[in-house]
Amino acid sequence: MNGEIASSLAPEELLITTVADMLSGLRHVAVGAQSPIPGSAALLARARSDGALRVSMLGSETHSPFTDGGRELFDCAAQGRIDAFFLSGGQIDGEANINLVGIGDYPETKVRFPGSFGSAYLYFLVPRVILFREEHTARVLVPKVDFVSAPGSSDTNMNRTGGPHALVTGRGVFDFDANKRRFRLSSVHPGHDTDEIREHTGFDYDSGEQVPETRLPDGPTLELLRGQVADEVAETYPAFATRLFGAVTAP
Amino acid sequence: MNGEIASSLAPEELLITTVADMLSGLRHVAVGAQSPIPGSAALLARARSDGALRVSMLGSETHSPFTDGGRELFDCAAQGRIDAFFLSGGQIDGEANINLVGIGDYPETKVRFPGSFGSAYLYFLVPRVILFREEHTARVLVPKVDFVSAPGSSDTNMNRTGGPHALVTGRGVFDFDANKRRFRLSSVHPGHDTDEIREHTGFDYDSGEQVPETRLPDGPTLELLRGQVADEVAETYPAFATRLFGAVTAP
Amino acid sequence: MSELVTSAEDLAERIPDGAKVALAPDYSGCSMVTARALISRGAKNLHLIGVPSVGFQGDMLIGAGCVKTLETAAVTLDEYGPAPRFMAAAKAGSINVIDGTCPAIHSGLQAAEKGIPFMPVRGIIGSDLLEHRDDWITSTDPFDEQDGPLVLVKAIRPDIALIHAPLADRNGNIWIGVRREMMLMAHAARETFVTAEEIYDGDLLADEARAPGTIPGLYVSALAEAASGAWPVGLFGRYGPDDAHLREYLERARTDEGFASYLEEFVYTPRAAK
Amino acid sequence: MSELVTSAEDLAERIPDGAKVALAPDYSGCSMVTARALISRGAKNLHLIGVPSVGFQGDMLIGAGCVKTLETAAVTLDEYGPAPRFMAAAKAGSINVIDGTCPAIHSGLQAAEKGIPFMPVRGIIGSDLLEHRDDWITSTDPFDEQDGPLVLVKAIRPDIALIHAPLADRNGNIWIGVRREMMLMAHAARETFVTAEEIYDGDLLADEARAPGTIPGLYVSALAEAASGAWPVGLFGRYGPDDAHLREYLERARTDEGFASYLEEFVYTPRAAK
Repeated sequence: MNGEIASSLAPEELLITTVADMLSGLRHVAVGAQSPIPGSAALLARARSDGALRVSMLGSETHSPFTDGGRELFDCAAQGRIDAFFLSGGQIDGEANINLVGIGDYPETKVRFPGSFGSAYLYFLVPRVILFREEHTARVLVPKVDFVSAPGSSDTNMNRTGGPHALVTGRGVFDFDANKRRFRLSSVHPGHDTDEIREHTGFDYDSGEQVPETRLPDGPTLELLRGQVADEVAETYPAFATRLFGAVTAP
Repeated sequence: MNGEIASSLAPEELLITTVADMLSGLRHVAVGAQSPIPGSAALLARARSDGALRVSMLGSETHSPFTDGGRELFDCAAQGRIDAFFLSGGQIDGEANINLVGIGDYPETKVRFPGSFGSAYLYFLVPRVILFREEHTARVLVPKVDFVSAPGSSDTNMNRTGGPHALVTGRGVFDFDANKRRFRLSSVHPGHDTDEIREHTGFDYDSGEQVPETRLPDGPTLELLRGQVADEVAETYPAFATRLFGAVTAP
Repeated sequence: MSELVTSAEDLAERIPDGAKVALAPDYSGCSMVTARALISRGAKNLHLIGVPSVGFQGDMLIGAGCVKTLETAAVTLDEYGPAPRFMAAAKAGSINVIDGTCPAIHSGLQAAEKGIPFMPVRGIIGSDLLEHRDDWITSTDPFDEQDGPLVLVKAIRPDIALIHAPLADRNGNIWIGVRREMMLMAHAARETFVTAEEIYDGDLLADEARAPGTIPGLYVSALAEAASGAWPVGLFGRYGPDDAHLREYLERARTDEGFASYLEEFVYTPRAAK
Repeated sequence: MSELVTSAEDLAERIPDGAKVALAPDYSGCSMVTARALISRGAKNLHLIGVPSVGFQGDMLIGAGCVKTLETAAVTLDEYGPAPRFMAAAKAGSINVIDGTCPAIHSGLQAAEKGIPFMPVRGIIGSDLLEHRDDWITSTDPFDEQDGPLVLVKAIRPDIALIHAPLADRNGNIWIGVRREMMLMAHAARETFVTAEEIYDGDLLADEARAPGTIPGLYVSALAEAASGAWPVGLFGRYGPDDAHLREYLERARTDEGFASYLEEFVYTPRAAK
């Protein structure tokens, strides 16, 4: 069974199930716009939660619960009502600082990114922020970001209830140790290895002797993902759902 | 004609037309709940403004323009979008301080009033606040209020764009001189006189040698009030409208 | 998730003695049926917050001895006259009144809504209200010291927002139309308890016309269906106040004995609402 | 009173060079037809405020040389890719970018809405954004000095809020549904200019279902009917983005010449929207 799953599993599916595992037991997960993999993970986690997990997807007409305009997501986070959120970065460094502004010496950036969005706020207020970036290269995962849109850690006097929980990439998963302010490699996706990850990671990080392979989903989970969840994903991300799930043989 | 008007004019009608005159040329007047005379005055001023005056009546289903909850009136005033508002007081003193809290040494009040509502705010932000209180007695118009819900004047360093414009009672009209921080009797309603007003006013105020009688409305104004405006008033204050306008002979 | 409970009594059981409870004014959405259930269960030491004022609901809870502290801009029964039980309690000193002003209450709740410790509010300076509030501080504008003094009001975070609404769905979404003070209450409070005239078999948030006036279920802890739940005060768009009953209340509430007989007849021995 | 004008060109005439103009993001209500009219009339030195971000509308105005300053949390074309004219201008240093973060923009507008000089905002401290903002100050909570540092953001008062909505009435009331960032913009700005898909012959505020999602005409200076006024971006509840056109925009806007030809074809020589 496991071999069967491994052979049929798309890399995106593994990312979805990996992230979904990080959301189990939570009450409310919010997902930003243009985030098909985190969004799918949240919907999968909800499907497994027996109705306990609430998912708020920005940009979705059917899964956005907000009625107070653009500010409501941020107010809601400050009220402590959002347990998990996803952030990314044009650059991410070893202290989990993220850069969404640009490369070079600001404001004279050589490469300009879109901007910080709500990162400088949500990173402080959402207990479980999952950093998600498929591209795992030394270009993205740098020793020190050129511009800190949002810092991974704060001084102890700062009133901060949120911060980085993990970093998920196309090659593996890192946990973040808030005390040491360092990442620790926690699993490697099938088909990748620790040397490759070390080579393509620009920052230093901790790692055990043996790093396990990222856990594959079990059969029922995959069935749920490719069935009910795929349909829900298609409502918000039709092109993504078709590409990922469209050609999958029904189980 | 003038004699005819005087003889048929109800005291409340004179109050309405007197207040309406104070609203001419304005863009937006707001009226609190349970204010039939100020409300009628605002509607009369609107009817005479050829559509230029906007009237927002709290508690009215048809004339309340607000869609952002209880705070909107206050935000709107701070934005400079409200030109006139009405306040009253359980006590009003000669410096235009108003007391909506109680008589006696707070918090051990001998008589408790309902509370300050938004007075401590709107008095600072609405350029033309009209103090309105039908009862004109030394019990209400006191030398010094027992509790300042909202002050009539502020130190010059205070960022204040609003304040008292006039005090209208059942006996006459006072203007307020912000520099002297004193009222000045500006007119006496028909059937009353300056000695009577001096006797029933607990605070000291300025007064010219000759104080004119409060100007009576002209025929067309009265016709407008008893016709179109009466109908509009009846939407929000049916009992008041019936009592005041119901038995009036159609002109 | 929001829990659909069976009755206002169930909601009243979930409001513990001493809770800080935010209430809407009479013209907005008052869960009078839950107020009666609170009196029936003998609730004590409540800290009521009027958003920004209270009416019959506050007067009745005060008269029944459920209230220790009342934080409000006013207690008003509008044209019915002064609030008899509030005035008696204020005179007797049997409740602690925290006198405020409407915009400061709204801003305090907005601060809680945003998770910030305070919010600046214009005006107020020179009002005696300020002398009696240790949760209001006079400060200056750090961007322009010449701008004059400014009041900072501390965030107001109710334990519970208690409201009545015309319509709710099974997901706990609550339609409140333009009465958005109730939306603010729900955002600011830790928990929101709701009675609704009617349960709608559908998703209010999925309805383009209804969604803009809807509090998402996300904020709602528990919900009970209660037809005429605002009686004897009115409910916007549904029914007006029961004038005769409110006048009777006012008449009877003038004395301790009269008020006791009112409670006996209409609260401890509940009868069907009109 | 709100003025009913004949066209988006009339609105563009009322937006002076140098004005501080608040814009909604692409998923909300963008008056693209007025943006094109601004480019046509050669508007200069605009200070755009993204609430909290801008998309195609901002990219196009920047590319056409209308913009001196851009205050925003982001410039995003979502799945279409990076914003080409913004990136070129940022690299060339031809616009002044004031980088912010979404909640600080909302709070700055809320401060203007309330007429207060600033509002506290959580988070931000440790972000390099703070180093480049003289309108953000680090302070402490005066109610609890132990609570750690806190950022105060200065009020943001736009001269003009420019939006597109599905529906408006002749009183200038504007239906925006749940897209209440546009309500905030209208409250905070000195003037609000609106294009609407359709003019409704009635009073949106008198309609219990529509009123909760309606900006009162009180805030609206001028209004023009403009079917497909958001094209080529979408309008919630009405139409989606014109995918093929947006991809063509992106392709052509990669170069100065391509963008010039785009403007020539679709802006200076206006054609009927799709």
